[in-house]
Amino acid sequence: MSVKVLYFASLRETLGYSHETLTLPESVSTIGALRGHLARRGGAWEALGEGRNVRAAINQEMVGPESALADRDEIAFFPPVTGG
Amino acid sequence: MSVKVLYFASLRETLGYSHETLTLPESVSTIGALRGHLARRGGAWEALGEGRNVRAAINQEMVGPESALADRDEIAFFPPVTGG
Amino acid sequence: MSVSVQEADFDVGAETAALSAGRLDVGAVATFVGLVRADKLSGEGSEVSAMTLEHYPGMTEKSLEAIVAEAGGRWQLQGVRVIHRFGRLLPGDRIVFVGVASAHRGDAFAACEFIMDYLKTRAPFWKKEDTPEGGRWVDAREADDSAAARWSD
Amino acid sequence: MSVSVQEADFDVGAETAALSAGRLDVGAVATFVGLVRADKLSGEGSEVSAMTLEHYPGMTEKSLEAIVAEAGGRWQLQGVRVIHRFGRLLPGDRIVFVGVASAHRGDAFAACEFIMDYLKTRAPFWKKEDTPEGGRWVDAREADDSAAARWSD
Repeated sequence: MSVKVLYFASLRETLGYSHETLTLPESVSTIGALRGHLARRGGAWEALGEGRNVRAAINQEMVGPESALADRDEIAFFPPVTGG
Repeated sequence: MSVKVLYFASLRETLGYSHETLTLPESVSTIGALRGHLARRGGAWEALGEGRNVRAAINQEMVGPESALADRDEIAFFPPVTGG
Repeated sequence: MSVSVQEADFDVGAETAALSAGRLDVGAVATFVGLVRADKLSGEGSEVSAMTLEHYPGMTEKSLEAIVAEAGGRWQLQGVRVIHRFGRLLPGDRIVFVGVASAHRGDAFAACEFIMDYLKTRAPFWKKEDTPEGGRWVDAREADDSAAARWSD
Repeated sequence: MSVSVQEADFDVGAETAALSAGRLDVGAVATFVGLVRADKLSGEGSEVSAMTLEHYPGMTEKSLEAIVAEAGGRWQLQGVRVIHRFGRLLPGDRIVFVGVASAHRGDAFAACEFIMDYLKTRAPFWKKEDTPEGGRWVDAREADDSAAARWSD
């Protein structure tokens, strides 16, 4: 399955990417698994690893780590929000 | 002792007075006693009697029935307030 | 900290802006505007065509200033503005403005609501509605007493 | 019920007036304005000379609309307006406006504060401050999480 992944704020700066399109192996079917998958790239990508304070959205709705991914989803990772 | 007494809103309309200056007998030394004194005029003045929902102020501060009167005080009686 | 009791209308935008004007430590401005409703203020009867607000000149200002001072003792406030109108008002007209500036929104919200609750039960204003059946004085609402009472714990 | 995410400033007086314009059943308008403070937004370090608000276009609007809809389910509201700015802002600049119209002040106050609390923890905005030491991202505040959590009983 292929998904679009967006990065925001300090996470975008840390990674040096604002977005990418990814084809995922079958084993990566949840937000939590995708975080692990990306963190295994190493280096800056460890910012997505377990225990890091990262929030996620699927198709522009905030979701938890168990949420399932679907083909052509728009995924986003970002730090806790600080608006208002 | 001599005091000025003001009446407001529905109480003013009921009594037909907006204010008066009164010389009080010695027995009338608190707000509660003044209310009784006025209610004993009878007729419309019973609106100030015990059990009627009347609030009082001395020198422009809301007070309870035990509050003591002093010479030249400005006393006010009025219904519960409804501003805002 | 400033209180006005007046017949004239007020400018909500200007009053709100004034609460933070020229200072860089205000993070939050909470405001409240109360308006004349046409529908059954007294909980029964017909539409209201106008309303007259009577007040107790002198005591009104003193009571509002005391309420503002009490709010200032309870929360960290950087500015408070209270305006209450009197005289004849029509449905849709503004009656009251309360604006509170603070570093943080929690203090601004709490103080603004506190001032309104206390104003409703302590400031000497009385509303008389004009209806097709004639004038009628608005009864005090028990809900206002409870609203004020919850701040006294 | 209307939400805007924009770079431009907004007119507090006009937005507040619009919440009750043309209707006679609105008795209460509660508003909140959030402003850029110059002092230590991040809780430490130097004065802030400017701030840049990043957001997630699309999700921002959706999340604000969802928050407004949830408020509308909890309280009797007659109008809600939310405006949140993004881009570069200076100390003293307005960031956010929340305005709520209702028949009664209790509903207006509660919904206005609820929307702000939820916005603070759910709407995808991020603040980066400019300071003499360079840019720094503002950390999320635990106080904001607790403020939002108290609505979930």
